Amino acid sequence: MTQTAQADLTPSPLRDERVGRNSVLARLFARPEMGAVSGAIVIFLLFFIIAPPFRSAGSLATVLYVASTFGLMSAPIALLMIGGEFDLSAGVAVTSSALTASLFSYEFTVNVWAGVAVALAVSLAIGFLNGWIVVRTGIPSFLVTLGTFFMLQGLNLALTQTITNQVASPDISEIQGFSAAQKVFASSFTIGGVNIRTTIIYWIVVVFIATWILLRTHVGNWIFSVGGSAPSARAVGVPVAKMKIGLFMGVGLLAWFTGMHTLFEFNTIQSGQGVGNEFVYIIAAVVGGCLLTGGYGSAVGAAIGALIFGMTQQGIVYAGWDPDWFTFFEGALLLGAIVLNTFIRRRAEASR
Amino acid sequence: MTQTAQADLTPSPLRDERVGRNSVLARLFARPEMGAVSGAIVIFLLFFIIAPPFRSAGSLATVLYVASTFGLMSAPIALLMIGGEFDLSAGVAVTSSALTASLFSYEFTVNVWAGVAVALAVSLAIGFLNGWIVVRTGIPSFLVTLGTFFMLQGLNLALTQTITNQVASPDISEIQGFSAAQKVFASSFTIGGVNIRTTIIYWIVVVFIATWILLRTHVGNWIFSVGGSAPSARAVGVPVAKMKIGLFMGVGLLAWFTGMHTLFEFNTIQSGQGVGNEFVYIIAAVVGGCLLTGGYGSAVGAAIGALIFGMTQQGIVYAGWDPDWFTFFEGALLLGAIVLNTFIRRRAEASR
Amino acid sequence: SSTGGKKAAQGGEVVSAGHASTPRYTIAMITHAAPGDTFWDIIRKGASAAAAKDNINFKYSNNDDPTQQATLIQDAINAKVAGIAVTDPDPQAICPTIKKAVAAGIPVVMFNAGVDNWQQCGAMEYFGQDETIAGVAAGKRLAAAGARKVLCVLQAQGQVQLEARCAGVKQGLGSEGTMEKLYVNGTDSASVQSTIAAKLRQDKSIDAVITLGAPFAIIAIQSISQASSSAKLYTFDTNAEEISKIKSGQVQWAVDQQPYLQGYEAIDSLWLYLTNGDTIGGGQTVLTGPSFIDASNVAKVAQYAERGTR
Amino acid sequence: MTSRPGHQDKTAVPLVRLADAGKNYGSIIALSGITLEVSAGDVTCVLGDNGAGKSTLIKIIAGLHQPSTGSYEVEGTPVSFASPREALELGIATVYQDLAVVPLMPVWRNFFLGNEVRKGLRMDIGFMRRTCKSELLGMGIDLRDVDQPIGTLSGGERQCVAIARAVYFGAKVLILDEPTAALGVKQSGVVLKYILQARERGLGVIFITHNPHHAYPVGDRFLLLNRGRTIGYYAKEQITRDELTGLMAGGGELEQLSHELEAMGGAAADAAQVLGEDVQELGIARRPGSGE
Amino acid sequence: MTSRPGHQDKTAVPLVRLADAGKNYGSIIALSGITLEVSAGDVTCVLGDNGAGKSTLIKIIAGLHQPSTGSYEVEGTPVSFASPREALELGIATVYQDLAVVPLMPVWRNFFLGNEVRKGLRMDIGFMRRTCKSELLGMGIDLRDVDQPIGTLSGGERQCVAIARAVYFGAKVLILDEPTAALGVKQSGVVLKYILQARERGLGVIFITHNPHHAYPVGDRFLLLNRGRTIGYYAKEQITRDELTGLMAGGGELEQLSHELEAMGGAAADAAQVLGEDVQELGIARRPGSGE
Ligand SMILES: Nc1ncnc2c1ncn2[C@@H]1O[C@H](COP(=O)(O)OP(=O)(O)OP(=O)(O)O)[C@@H](O)[C@H]1O
Ligand SMILES: Nc1ncnc2c1ncn2[C@@H]1O[C@H](COP(=O)(O)OP(=O)(O)OP(=O)(O)O)[C@@H](O)[C@H]1O
Ligand SMILES: [Mg+2]
Ligand SMILES: [Mg+2]
Repeated sequence: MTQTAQADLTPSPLRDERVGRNSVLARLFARPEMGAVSGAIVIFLLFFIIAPPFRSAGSLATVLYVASTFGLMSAPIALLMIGGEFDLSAGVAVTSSALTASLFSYEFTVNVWAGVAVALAVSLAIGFLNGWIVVRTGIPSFLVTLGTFFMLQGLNLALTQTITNQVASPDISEIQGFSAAQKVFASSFTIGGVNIRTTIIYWIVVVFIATWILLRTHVGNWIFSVGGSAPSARAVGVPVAKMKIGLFMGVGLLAWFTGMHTLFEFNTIQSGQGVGNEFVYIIAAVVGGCLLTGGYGSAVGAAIGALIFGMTQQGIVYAGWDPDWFTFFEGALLLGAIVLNTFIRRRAEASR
Repeated sequence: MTQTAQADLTPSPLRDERVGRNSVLARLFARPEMGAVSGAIVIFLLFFIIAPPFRSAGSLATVLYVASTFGLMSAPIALLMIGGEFDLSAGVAVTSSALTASLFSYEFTVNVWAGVAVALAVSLAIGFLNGWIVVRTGIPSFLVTLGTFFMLQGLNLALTQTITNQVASPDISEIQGFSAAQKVFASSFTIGGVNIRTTIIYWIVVVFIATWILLRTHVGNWIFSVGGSAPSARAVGVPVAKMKIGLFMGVGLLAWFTGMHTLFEFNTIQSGQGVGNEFVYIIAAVVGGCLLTGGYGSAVGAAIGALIFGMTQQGIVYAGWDPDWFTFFEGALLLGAIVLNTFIRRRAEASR
Repeated sequence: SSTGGKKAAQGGEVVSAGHASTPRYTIAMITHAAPGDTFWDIIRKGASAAAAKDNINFKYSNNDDPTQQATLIQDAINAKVAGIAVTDPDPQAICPTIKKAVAAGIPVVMFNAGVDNWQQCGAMEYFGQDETIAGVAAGKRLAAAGARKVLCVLQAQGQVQLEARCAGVKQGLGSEGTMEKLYVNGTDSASVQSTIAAKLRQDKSIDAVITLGAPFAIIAIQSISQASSSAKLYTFDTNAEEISKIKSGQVQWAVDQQPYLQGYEAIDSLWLYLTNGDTIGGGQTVLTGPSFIDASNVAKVAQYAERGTR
Repeated sequence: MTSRPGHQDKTAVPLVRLADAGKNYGSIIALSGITLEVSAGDVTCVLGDNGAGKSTLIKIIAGLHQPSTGSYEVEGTPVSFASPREALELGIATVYQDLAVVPLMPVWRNFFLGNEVRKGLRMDIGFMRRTCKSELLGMGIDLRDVDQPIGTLSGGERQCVAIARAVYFGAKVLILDEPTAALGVKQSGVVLKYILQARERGLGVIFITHNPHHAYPVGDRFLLLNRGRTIGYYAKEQITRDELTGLMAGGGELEQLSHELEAMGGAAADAAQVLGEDVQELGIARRPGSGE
Repeated sequence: MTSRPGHQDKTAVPLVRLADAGKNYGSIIALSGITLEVSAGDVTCVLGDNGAGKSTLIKIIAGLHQPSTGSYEVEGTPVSFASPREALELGIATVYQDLAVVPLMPVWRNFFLGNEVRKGLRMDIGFMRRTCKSELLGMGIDLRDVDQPIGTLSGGERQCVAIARAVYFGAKVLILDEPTAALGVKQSGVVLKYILQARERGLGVIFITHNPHHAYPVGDRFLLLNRGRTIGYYAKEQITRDELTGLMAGGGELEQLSHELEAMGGAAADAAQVLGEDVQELGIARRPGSGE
């Protein structure tokens, strides 16, 4: 029988013979969001080349604006999904908060800030309720929030109808405090002739905070753990229920903010609005590398996902493609971006 | 130190002292679908009491019809979900198959059966494609089918436009073979003055077959295993990829059938149709006890889920509730049914 | 040797009125249409026909979410188009962006929706009809026809123009009768059919059903027979199949606001302005309806409907 | 024995005390009528056949389950834990048989999960990564990279992380459910060392194992379970290792095994002999000159 | 030894043959330069420290992974398995360390998963449930109910299901990755019996364990791994158990442990003595009259 030479058994601190050389590219693509980045770059170049209007700074500002309206929500949704839960009511929740604010200030003709405050309370309450039902009953959040989705959608319509006898909220631009609120929630500034919405700034801030929480604080650690394996997390003493409720309320918080933006951007809000957006948020998060099963993902990735979505949506318009084919292209580009993203990550992992 | 008497170590074949008495109710509620059944009963009674028109045999037939149109799809979707995958393109796939059949026979003015055959091929192809991309790329099916969802939606509209330059398929009721096809896919018979759609029969048959496969054949065993733990299934030699692709094609098959029904029921198809139904199917499956994470559920449950959905949708109308509140009630009832369902199962498990 | 099919339908070529040699302008049309809606399909046909005639590079885009629609207008501004034709279902939401366009020196015409606000928004012209006006007209005529209890079927929830139509009907009926709304899931024929049938069963006193889109009228026919109700069927908007149903008497009449005309005029007027500085209507709304298609005039319309321009 | 510091507290109230505790999962009775005391500086070995109820027992003590019957006291005060967190706060650290790790998370995040070291609002990541690495080295596990997802570690490596974690945070009571199951000879030795050190430090230790060679040397008391019931509760003085092993194996069944094989006759005989050898190793009957 | 039937085949081509095989996970080199032969009627023990690469090695043989380097032959013909199914079809059955069971599925469905017994189109459920129950009883596991989800079984019970399954279906080669890790004394004995029986039947067996008491009696050959490399490949004749254990433990490190403790002095000394005892048990240095 063969008898190979005795290998040294002591760990070598300098260089571990059990680790191959590790290319920079590889280490880069280990991060969950890098795949999405490559997707974003490709789509950007695509439209930059084929759609001249897309190149103007103004257009880019618009694209960024659209992306920001999705991105503001996709950040907390990403955290929620990393925490292992869904929220299908997020889209209409935005509308609910806007409606609450405007109907409240309109009905009682009080300063809009009162309405804004009430809306905040309501949004947080919705988030809390979602979370509470999920943790108390153990029903998958997909179902729970689907229920609340229908209920909110119904409430939005019904209450608006009963209060205003129409399906859109009344114009509140005349009510006291409106202009101030507008400054806060829906203003814009101009750099080099390009008009930039403040939401873009807010978006960046939110993503930054989310990322910081996720990677630098113990809360982030707990979010990953409740999503990755709730029983294990519970066993080592992570307050699973609290975490999940908190994540849902986080979604509520930004639903409120986004709602306020929509309200003060357009002075009014249609009660049917927001339906379907919940998926845009989820898509953004997942394209950005979040696992649907939880426990893995990043806020930056979700932001890039939102950007991809925004670019696609606007880019198709700028490219002037036949609107009949709009959804087709949207789907094709989306799928393309994801496949590319996965493909590249695979290659990187293999080659490293 | 205490020293308790030596317990007998030999297994007692007659009565296992380690098993408490086990109530019938408890054993009943161990089945995944039983929760849904209770939900269905409650909702049925609710409307039976408050909505007189709901009681007539005719109304029930209508309810069953609606339920069957959902149920025909929710069965394969349930199998797919037990197998651990989603299909968000199922709703539009139905429309795609209907459009294919009608446009094909219209464009080439051939016997509708030719169109029907082509539609079948296309539907299966779509299912195969979904499955193939999922297993090849390892991208979550939620995303892949979301992509195909958009693409099909786009194709439906775009192709209909280019071929008929309208947004609806042309009336094919004049084309040869139509009446025969209608007999097969969209006929009805009358029992005791009540007009009953054949889809209801088909529905029952499909559910029966699905259940049989799931519980009595090795294929069913494999479906549970690929959903419950794909790596383990693979390790013991289950052909995971084949199974998943097969499940997607199963969805394709019934999407084709449902599409044919819609086509021959209404002679023409709006290209925008079917959007949103994918969720009705999933809801039905999950309300029926399927886990979103896969590996657990039943076809019967999905059928009952579809029934619950159909009853809710129609019942609200029969009850004549304020239409503005329609969606709200829909959501409330849905959530109610689920909570009840979970609650009862819990009680049963605890009490047993 | 089969009847029907494309061969049978041959010969319905779309209108083409010569071809202008004026410079090629890019004009954007932005509507609040939901994709795949027959009514908007006809509007677009009209617009494309005008564009073809006027040598115009025609860019159509649509989104039923006002905020998104506003973004689409912004896109058009960014793209520096020569003119914009836009619908305005939600003035507060959309006017600001339209004003931007005007400020950017882009001529804007409005059509189909926004009749009350088009001047304030800074549009040059308005083509079309207020949904409410159409509704009122329909309501009046229903009352005349002796309808006492009208069921107004909305294929989507929370859409301004649909709500406006039903509100109009109610207003038109006045004291003569009552109107009740019914929401149906427009993307699912089976459930549309069953839901309407269910409603008719639930309330036997309904003697008139009015749908807000041609396809739903077709489906409603089956519902009515299914519920063995005696209610008569009326509808807004038209398509080929529905016209034939009017012929056969299964549908009493359809409110027609001539969508083709709206689309055509919107583009054509912009072309006239760009090439010749003309404006139509002298600052007044140009109404394209409401007109009614019933047994008396259906024959005339039928052939156009066949090719999908009416 | 009585010289060990832990043993002053022998007289004092036990750290953990279960009286007549039981646990049902639905209709399944996993555990019934268990009485157990763990004092400071005292190692209690819970031994028993597969499915005897050992893990269930420690899950009750760890606060993961509530006992269906009976009472549970910590340091004399009755408790009923809603979650393991409460047990942890009372200084009861546990290594679960299924390890309770989050596969997708890096090793160091798992190590400190629930006990993150904070520096103001943020975590002191540098410190945590260093500590994790060194604690594992201390167990003879030389990780390539503490950022490797723990799911990609080998079974034993994963187990070592769970143990190191519990030992690092264990304050008063340390519960180990088959900690040496997947461990190499060296690592097992380290674990036994840790148990003894913990005892020295006056912790109460509950140690579950199937290996009498591991149980007997370190244990002070032995609780034997079978089919969810107590079949014996001994102090070390009261029992020899052979008796212990005998009870663990459920009587003479092992010898029977070898007899069976001999019965097979012919070629099997030699195998039987080998097995016989092994049977001795398993400590049932030791003849002189065992082994080879 | 040479009397055993399996051993005619010694001259014939080995059932399984790895030549200079290696495996990388991304940048991580888990295994390199492994050469291994398994002949019919031959038990090969793969031994080594945690993270040495044992599981990786058997995953290659089982067809779960493809070797990154080197060649793999089954009965003389080079193979490269795309999936474990292909290996199974060649009669290579495996018990994985992570057991490869589907937690939500009933015990009997797991037992027959991938090898369902059919009666026409349908499965022969009655037979499968009976067989499952009896096979497990044969291992000393008396299940309450074979319809219990396997996820609710105890660690050891679950492991027994996996083993019973492999033994039941194993045709030519039987691979066991730490099968006795979570097992009780009795069950371990049964597993060893199974291994010997398999050998009798002329199967090739690959047996991974950390327990020299289990490895030595049943093994014909011993492959020692460390940090992904072979550090020794012996026939039973070439090595004593003590040498074996020594190599497994990585040299004198264990004695070092006890010395450490003695260094702690005082109370620790006695502990050190206990550990010392244990060290002997672990077979490093056997003095006469070990144990008590
Ligand atoms: N999927 C993977 N990705 C990265 N590294 C891995 C993966 N699987 C195993 N490894 C590494 O390869 C090495 C060998 O793992 P393996 O499971 O073969 O060890 P082992 O000998 O079975 O250890 P044990 O005795 O603890 O089971 C380990 O250091 C582990 O960290
Ligand atoms: N969640 C559960 N549901 C139903 N039965 C369970 C559950 N958990 C454990 N059991 C049963 O309770 C009994 C005791 O399980 P436990 O895990 O405590 O055994 P154990 O002594 O730890 O065995 P091992 O030595 O194999 O780990 C087992 O027979 C098991 O089948
Ligand atoms: Mg256990
Ligand atoms: Mg291993």
